[in-house]
Amino acid sequence: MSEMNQGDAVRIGLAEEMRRDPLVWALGEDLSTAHGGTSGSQYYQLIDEFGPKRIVNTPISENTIMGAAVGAAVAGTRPVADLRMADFAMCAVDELVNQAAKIRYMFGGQARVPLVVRQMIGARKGGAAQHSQSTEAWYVHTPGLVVIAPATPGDAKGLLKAAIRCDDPVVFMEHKELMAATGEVTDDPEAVMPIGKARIVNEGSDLTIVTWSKMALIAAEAAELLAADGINAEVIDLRSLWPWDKDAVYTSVAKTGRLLVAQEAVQVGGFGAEVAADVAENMSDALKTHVRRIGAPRIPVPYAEPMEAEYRITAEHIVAKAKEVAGA
Amino acid sequence: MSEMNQGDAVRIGLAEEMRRDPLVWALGEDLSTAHGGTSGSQYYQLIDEFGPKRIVNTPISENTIMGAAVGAAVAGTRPVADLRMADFAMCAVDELVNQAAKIRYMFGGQARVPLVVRQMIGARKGGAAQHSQSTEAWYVHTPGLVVIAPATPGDAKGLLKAAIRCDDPVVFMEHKELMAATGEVTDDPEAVMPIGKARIVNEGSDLTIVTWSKMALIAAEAAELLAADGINAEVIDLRSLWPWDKDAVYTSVAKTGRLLVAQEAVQVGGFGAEVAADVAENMSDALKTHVRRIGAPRIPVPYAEPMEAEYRITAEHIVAKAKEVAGA
Amino acid sequence: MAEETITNKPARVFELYKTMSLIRAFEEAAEVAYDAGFVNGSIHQYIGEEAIGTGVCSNLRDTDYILSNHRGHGHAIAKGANPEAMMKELFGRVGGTSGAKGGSMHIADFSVGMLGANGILADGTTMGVGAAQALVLRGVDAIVTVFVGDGTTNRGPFYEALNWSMIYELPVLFVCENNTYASSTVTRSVTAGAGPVARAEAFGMPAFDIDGNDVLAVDELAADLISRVRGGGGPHFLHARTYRIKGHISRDKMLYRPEGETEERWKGEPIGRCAAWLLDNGIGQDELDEATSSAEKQIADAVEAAHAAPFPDAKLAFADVQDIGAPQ
Amino acid sequence: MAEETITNKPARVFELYKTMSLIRAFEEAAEVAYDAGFVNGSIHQYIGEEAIGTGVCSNLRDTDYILSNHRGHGHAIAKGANPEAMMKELFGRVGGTSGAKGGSMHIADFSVGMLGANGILADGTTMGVGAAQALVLRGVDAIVTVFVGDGTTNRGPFYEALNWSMIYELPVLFVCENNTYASSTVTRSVTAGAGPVARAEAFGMPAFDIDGNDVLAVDELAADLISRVRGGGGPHFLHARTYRIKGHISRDKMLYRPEGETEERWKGEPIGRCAAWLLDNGIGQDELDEATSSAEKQIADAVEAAHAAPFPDAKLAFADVQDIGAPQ
Ligand SMILES: Cc1ncc(C[n+]2csc(CCOP(=O)(O)OP(=O)(O)O)c2C)c(N)n1
Ligand SMILES: Cc1ncc(C[n+]2csc(CCOP(=O)(O)OP(=O)(O)O)c2C)c(N)n1
Ligand SMILES: [Mg+2]
Ligand SMILES: [Mg+2]
Repeated sequence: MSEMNQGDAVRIGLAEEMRRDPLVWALGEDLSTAHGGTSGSQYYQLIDEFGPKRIVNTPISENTIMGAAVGAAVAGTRPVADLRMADFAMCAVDELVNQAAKIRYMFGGQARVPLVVRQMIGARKGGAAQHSQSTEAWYVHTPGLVVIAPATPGDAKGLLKAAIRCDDPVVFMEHKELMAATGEVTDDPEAVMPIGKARIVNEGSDLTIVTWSKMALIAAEAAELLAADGINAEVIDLRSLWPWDKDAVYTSVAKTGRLLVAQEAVQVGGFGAEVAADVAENMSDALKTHVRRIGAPRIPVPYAEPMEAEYRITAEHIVAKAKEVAGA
Repeated sequence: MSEMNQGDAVRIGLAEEMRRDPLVWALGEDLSTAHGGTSGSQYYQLIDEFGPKRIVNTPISENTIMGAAVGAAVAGTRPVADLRMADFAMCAVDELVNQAAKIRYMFGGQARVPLVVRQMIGARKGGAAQHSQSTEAWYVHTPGLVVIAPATPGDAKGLLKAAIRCDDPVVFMEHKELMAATGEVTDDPEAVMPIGKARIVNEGSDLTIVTWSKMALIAAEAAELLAADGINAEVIDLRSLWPWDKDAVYTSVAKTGRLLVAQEAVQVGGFGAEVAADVAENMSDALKTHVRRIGAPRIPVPYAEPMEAEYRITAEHIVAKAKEVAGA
Repeated sequence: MAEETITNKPARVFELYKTMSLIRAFEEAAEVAYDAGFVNGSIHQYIGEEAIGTGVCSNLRDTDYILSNHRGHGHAIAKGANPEAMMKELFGRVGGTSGAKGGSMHIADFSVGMLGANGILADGTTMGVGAAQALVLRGVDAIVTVFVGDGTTNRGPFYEALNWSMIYELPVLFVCENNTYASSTVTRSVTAGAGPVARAEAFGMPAFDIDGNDVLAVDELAADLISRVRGGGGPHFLHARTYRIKGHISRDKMLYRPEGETEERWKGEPIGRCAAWLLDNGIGQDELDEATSSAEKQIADAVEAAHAAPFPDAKLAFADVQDIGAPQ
Repeated sequence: MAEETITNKPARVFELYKTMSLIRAFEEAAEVAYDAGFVNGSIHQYIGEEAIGTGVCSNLRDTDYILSNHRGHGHAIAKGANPEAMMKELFGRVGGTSGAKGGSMHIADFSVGMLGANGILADGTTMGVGAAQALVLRGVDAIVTVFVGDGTTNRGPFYEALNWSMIYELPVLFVCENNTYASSTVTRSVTAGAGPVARAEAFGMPAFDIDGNDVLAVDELAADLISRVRGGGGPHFLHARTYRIKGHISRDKMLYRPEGETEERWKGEPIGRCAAWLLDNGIGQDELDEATSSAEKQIADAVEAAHAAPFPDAKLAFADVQDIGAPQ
């Protein structure tokens, strides 16, 4: 195990998979020129080891980054397409949803689409309306896609590797504000994490907090504050949103009888609605109080600090809501 | 009142608004050449009355149909952009979500974006994976957008007119299989329906079925079948999905104590999850049993008849589920 | 599919004639079947355009890929797909090329390198360049041909794909089938400048214009361009002028088309022209008649087999969605 | 903003010099403020490119529109936006041009026809043609100028917009600012063919190439093209060669850039060149110095005012989202 940040962890994970399988390659804007420049550390110097045919610096052509990845996957390779931000990825929703997600099915299994599409979610300091969105709910709603949103460097590495080895198209959503966060990461190039398994961040018996991506860290913080007040929250980081680990959630809710779903995305129509509705439907016997959600208000992300702070879900928000749940 | 089909109703509604306000105009592929041809009756012969500057036949350029509509709305007109199918509209998600939905906000109220974007949802005979999708949930999840999905010719006309007069960007989702369905439609060009008000399709006291678009017709059919078995279902057609008529739903659930949400879209992550989660959170005291949902399986829409039939939610499915709800 | 220099020109042209006749017979039969209600979805016919797909694909190998658009029957047959399996696909029966999951608009036969028709315009262009990139990465000696309609050349992704193929010097042949119309719109009326050839040239791509109804000319030019592409000459562009004899989809009444135009243009349809050449070059009328009836017989048998084939098990709707997170 | 024929050339150029100096001072001060932590989001500086926005916008009227990209400060100032309000916007304070909701990347001042910077590349092009369509429909005698970067010309929507503007003969001037780089990528390395001018010409558009660091030349050519566009001559294209002196964003260390390149290119920066011309044409050094310090003083005052301005009320985050269905 080594301590490293998430940017380094995913770079090492990608490099390991590229060494293991010559059919794995990456494409995106500035992938080979970003020597610590604008794009951070995710592809730093990979060009030196893998060359321009496998670390492909693309034009600013989102439709084609995604479309070419689909074509290349169908044609027998394993592309990792980087669209940078989920906001820019909106320029390629068609290729992802109409093509990648449907090709295997509509051609009756004649083809597979083993690709990974990376797109960063989440608000980052002053990113404002067009560089901050969290769109995971759209892709969970899309048949054919696997959706992953890790919270720690170790999970990011292990799940990126799993995504690359997976024969389905995988939407891999990193969080901008997590790239510099550090954690323990395995050095074993064969260690791959299973997709669809949640992580119990914190054990507890008073209520279950289900969350993912950066909100898992905030929920963990909230759990500490709650513990100080004598409330033991079980925090579950889903890590994979489709498939999501219903067993882990059901088991926890069976124990606690209380559910709070916490998400950074807009609450209305967010993935949290699916989790809450599912648990309400399937775990009603275990529930001691009704399910609750917390998420962003239905507003674009504002720029100025006080407004941005108002927008964000904090540990304090979770604590307040969790107390409501625990006390109900 | 006149009896007419939905295609005629929306054409008349659009023409009335274009007569009323010279700043209203429409753009899309084949709008002026579709004299009963491939695009049906929605724009039939409007070119003759309004000419090519207001019924704009566009190239196949989805990004620009949407982008130009945004620019033209900001610049003081009221465009009605027709993207045909929700599937093709995926090519213009960026312009709709990153621009139309955010401009007013991110420019601090300096601009308004009064546009309507039409995109047809729903499966139609043999449409298969890329011509059948129902993506309303994505847009409900997007701050800044109004989302409408009417079920009857009268509602379609009245709400299209309201959408055109509205100063917010409105996603107006017609259903392919409803275009030929007939109903009573007002002849009064000043009759506009309020956005955000549900329609009680059927009164009942045993359970509440919340639905929208074509599923409202299927739910009405189910309610008849249920009535024959002595179960009185209250069927609510939301008509507007954002905002949705919480008052109507809450009032009904307060009466029946039971909720079933029925949707044509994929159930996982669908808008039904929002309705179910919201009611579970806010109406728990009234609920006699837990909320339930019904919707499409998480698969693309298949082509062959038996598989397509397997995919569809029918009145029988709703009846079975409703009995489960009513008996619980 | 031959590639060796053909010394016996009439024999080669007669082969082209047979392929065109097979496509024609398929399209006529598909229309009959559609009108009789046996085809679940819409069909886009290739009648009058047979020379292009035939002339191009006769110069391709089984290992080469083609990416088609919505008008894919002719491309598939020319590339060697089995018409009986295709007809079963249209009928939605067991034995269909895509297991009856896709239908006409998603006709595909990966076993002969036909990577699929497509319901979303222009996406074949971006996927095609990616497929070519995969071939290069895999070191496979094969090329990609992408078919695109005239109307589709006004979609942005097409230009991204042109640029992309040039900068990576990919083995791609773009074939623009200019059949004058895009649905009910005359493409010229929404297309600025000198047209597709000039546009391709602006991206540095060698581009050629040809009478697409002259199968000999198409065959010769395609042979030349394909050998250049195969030889490492980079992407090339072929613009073939033709005419869409039938409606956009089979039920299109073509009310937008000037009277007499179809009849006038029918005079230049490629099969008759090819027959005239063959008659001048030593092939007898009896041989031509025999070829036509053999094609018709093959298709009649295909239709019979399609009628006889069972419908697929409805539960197959749940197969081939995805491995991880598949629907239960 | 003058439009009458300027008889006193040095006086006019001196005005351009002052505008460029104001932009330069703004960008320098913004960087200082950013480094000191007063700017919440990223900033994209216009240093070295001032001649283009200045030369173009000096020929526009207040009623003309411009659509900018992410690098919008210079365009805004050249179009007449108030630098103090802009600085407040960057600082996220009350009095910001967009009420502190958008920040640098969404800088806008609708009161002077600056319809906004944009965080999504190329979207200004499609919105721009729509804005022009609105002007035509409204019968307003004004034109639209769209600024687009070299890297952005590889995005598909740009080509749709070129075509669109031509077929409807819209009053649009496209200005491509070719500053050599797109983030950390040399645009030339991912751009096929002869470049943007040839591409625009392929759509039938008159296109011109110019040294974008020569403000006199830009001013003259822009005056000519704008009068053609205004006179009903249809869309025109101006390609201005320049160099991005600073990093892509202010914190970019530019490790991808060859050593010495910036210094070499700095020699050709437009303000120094303009100063040299002015000195040769009767303006004294003292006048230049006075102009520079006046610009610096104006910006220093703007910074001071920004520091002094209060942060906005956090609750304003909920304002200006939408009328119907606004967040509670
Ligand atoms: C992105 C997208 N927009 C619109 C459509 C609807 N549509 C299907 S075919 C067609 C016309 C295509 O014209 P062209 O490219 O000339 O091909 P042709 O049908 O003439 O062969 C249109 C508009 C679509 N399928 N996809
Ligand atoms: C659709 C989209 N893709 C990618 C980005 C990220 N991005 C922002 S600026 C930029 C480079 C733009 O280069 P260019 O068009 O040359 O403009 P310049 O920055 O040089 O002025 C990139 C890739 C974006 N904002 N939007
Ligand atoms: Mg065509
Ligand atoms: Mg640039």
